[in-house]
Amino acid sequence: MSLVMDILTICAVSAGALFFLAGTVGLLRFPDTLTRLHALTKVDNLGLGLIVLGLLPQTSSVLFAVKLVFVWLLVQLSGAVVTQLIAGAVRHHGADG
Amino acid sequence: MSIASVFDVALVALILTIGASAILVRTAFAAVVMFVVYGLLLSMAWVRLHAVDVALTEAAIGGGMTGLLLLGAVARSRSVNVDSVRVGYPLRLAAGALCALVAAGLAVAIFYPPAPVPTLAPMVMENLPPSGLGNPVAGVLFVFRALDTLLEKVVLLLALLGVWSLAPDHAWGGTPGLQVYARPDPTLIFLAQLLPPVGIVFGIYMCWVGAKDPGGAFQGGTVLAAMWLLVIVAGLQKAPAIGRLWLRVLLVTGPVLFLAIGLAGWVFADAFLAYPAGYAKPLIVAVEAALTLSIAVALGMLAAGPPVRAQQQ
Amino acid sequence: MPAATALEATTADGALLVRAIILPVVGILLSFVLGGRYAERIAAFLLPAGLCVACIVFLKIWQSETSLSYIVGNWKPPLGITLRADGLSVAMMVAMAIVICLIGVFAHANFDSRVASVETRAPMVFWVMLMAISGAMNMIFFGGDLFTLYVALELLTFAAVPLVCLDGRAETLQAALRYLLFALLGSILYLVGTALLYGSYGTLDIVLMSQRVQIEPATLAAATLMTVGLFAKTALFPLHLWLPPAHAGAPAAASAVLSAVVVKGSFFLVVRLWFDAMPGLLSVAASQFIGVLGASAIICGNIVALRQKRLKLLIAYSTVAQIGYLFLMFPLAADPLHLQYGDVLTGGMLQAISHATAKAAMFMAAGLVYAALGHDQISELGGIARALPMTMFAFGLGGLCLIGLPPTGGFLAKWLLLEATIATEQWWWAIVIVAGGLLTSAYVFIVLSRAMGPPSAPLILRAAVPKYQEVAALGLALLSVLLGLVALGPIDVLQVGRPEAPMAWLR
Amino acid sequence: MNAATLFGLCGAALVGIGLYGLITNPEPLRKILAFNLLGSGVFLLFGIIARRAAAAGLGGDPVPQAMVITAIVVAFAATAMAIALVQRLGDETGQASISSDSSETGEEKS
Repeated sequence: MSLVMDILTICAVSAGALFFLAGTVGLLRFPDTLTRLHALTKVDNLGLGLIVLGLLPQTSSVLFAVKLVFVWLLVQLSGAVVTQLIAGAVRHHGADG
Repeated sequence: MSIASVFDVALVALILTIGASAILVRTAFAAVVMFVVYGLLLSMAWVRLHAVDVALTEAAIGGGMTGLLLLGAVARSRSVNVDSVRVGYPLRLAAGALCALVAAGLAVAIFYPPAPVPTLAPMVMENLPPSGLGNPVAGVLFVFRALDTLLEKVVLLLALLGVWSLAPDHAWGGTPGLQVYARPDPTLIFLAQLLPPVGIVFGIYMCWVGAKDPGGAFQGGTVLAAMWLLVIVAGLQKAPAIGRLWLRVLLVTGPVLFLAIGLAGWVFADAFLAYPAGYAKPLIVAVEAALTLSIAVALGMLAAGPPVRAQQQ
Repeated sequence: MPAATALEATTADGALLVRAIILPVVGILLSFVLGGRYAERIAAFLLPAGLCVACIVFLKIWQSETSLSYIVGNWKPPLGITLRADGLSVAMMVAMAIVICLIGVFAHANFDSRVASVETRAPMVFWVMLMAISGAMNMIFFGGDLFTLYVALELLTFAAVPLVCLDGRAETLQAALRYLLFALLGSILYLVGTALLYGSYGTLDIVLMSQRVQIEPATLAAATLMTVGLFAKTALFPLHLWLPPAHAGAPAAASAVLSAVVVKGSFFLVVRLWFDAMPGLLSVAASQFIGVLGASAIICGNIVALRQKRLKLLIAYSTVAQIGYLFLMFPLAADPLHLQYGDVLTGGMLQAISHATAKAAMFMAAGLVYAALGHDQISELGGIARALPMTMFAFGLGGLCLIGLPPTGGFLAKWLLLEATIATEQWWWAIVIVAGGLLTSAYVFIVLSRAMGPPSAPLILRAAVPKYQEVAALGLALLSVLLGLVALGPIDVLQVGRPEAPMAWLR
Repeated sequence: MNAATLFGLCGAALVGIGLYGLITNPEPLRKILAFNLLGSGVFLLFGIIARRAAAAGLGGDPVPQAMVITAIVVAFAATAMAIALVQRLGDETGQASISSDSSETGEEKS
């Protein structure tokens, strides 16, 4: 059982890390603010989500697992809001940033 | 090399790169962004150094709050043409040599630790149980070196008064200028309505858990301050006028309680800042709770800056 | 610092030390709640109370000839913090308390918090910061732990910087910013030192440190960085650039506090560091280097002061020079023969105290002149001595003390230093001391002769000067003159708790 | 070389970098940022001194860790005050440079 869990962890965390890598490359290489935001949100959503998912089997208690999920949810919330704000700023002032 | 040391080397390399670029990049805005990233990386370093308390403080205050202040300042300051006032090349070379010398001196000092490394950890653990605290860092802050902690609260108050003192005379007693950024943005308002309840619970939890696990008044207070600032920036609530009595009372509640308990120790435990046997933990928790509130208000007002508008009566 | 035996327990009357620190803290907290309108009344009560405590501590130590200590929270070092008062600390404490009280009297005219019906900015800030400075200074004098001293140093900085720019003009803001940056650099360098010292010895307690300290790379790096940091805060040449604009731009009462009191805090820490925490670590070469910096400060500060056109700037540059004298005690006291060690330390402290009284008096006098004339151009001071005789008399007396004419405190201080130069056969410092005195007398007499000369145009006083302000200035000036008489009595107190020639056992 | 020494060297290097920025950068805001960087390097030194003194089942000596927490708060207070000063100065003069002789400030430290 623990072997299955470990494999799940390794797969999910690796996939998450891959998304982080891709997102970072996107942040650096994409041409303008909006497309960069697009790359970033993928990191927040999927990358962190997969890492949290992968870590869940390794947790020792339910409380700890709940904390991990909370971390993901909070990042989701702040990420979504900040993306909205930046996108709004771009629309108002033009994409010079 | 183990995975951990590869991680450490990579982390150090990243910290140094980002740190150096925060100094060297051309625009102030980019520098501040680099600095915020740097603060987060640094708190990882603190975790690696087994100092979770410090990691939390560094992330909350060193990276977060300082970053917020710097970002606000960059946004408000007029753009400065950097090249016109650039320091001359020979001088930079000399400064570079001096700084390299200092860094090298420190490196040498680090490289040769004393043969038995002196430590107070056993002594702290030995003397911690009577206080009822489980977190040794909290023990040092509130039991063994309580005087430092008390004085540091006064430092915070003085810094706040110092910031306020930079207001124009007519604005004294008025409200800080934080609303300058406030745009009635529906998304931000949404966040400011949703997050604070969670954040407040989290801040109180941080303060409460500080007695036995990493966390404490500073970390909890910073989270509360951040929530408060969010609400103000979103325009849901106005920054309070600095002359308000409730604000002043909140600011001093923590230090006053701390001082009062310290003085009570004089009577009941025969030394200033000593806790009577058996009552240490509840007293410390009470002090921490009051301090959390005072720190939250002080940090929030420090970040909000000096008053700019006279209070409307 | 007292010897190891004093470590064991809180001494009788040790609680007085806690009282001296708590009083200003209570004042600050009360002022926040009650509001700025009460700040002055609170200060008017607490600052004299602090002076009383200081006098009691002084008398106890003078009579019992032992130092006091208090173990905070009953946690002995290295875990806890001990407050200690020896001869050096009480002498400085009493002097600073007197100066602060008289500055408070003087400042009543400018920062009366009761004139307005609501809290106003400048009085609130000034009185709270004045109390904070008195608390921070006491903490610096008593702190027995290097990290506590760091917090005290920061307390002092945060209280001092806002005083520089109380009037909110662009020049003073700039001066305050520069002061703040220098001060922050200074404290962070000091902090590096404490980190390294803790790493080497596992304690920051000064007495424990003095027993464990030895010459090794980390300690030398720590000592160097801390000293440079404290030099920046004390404005020792060549780190003095922040001082003249900051001290000259501030309101008169604030200038007096900054010049007379605040710079002495970091100076006192340098003394603590080298003579108490790390006795014997100061090598001859290093002490000669510090002496060279001090001598350069004396010469450069005085020459630049001579060329100033504004009175307040002249006084500020003279502070730069007088700070130089303070550091001459290092080469003299660190002499391998250490014949005059105790006398040199006494001379240095006496110089700090007499400069505090004299300089406060001179800044107050300059402030009154500025208030009366609306400017402080030295070339247009003609007739002011007739209009404000008491003020100019105070200025002159302060000047005499700076020059070092008998029987002033400045004379006694410089005499002790001169004696030490002869006893330790370091005649070159004697030349500097004498030359500095001559240069000082040149600019004091220039100012006085202008002030006594005829006015170029009929003198119109813009504002009447309150009598009590003149009396406060004169009181301080008289104190600086009479300080020379302490040679007859309480000067011995400075030696209380001082181990015999601490260098001896290392060499 | 163990992890503590590695982070210690990192701290030493950060002190150097921060000091360089503090001396050479003419913009006050950047000086404040450099001061923070310098400060964090110093804190890191405390951190490794705590770490290498690990004993009694703790990951580090709690005394220097507690000192760092105090120092971080003090540094934040200093930053807030400095930034408020810079902004007021900017409001008064319309520009934010520490003055024409910022080069002197560097000179004397070198």
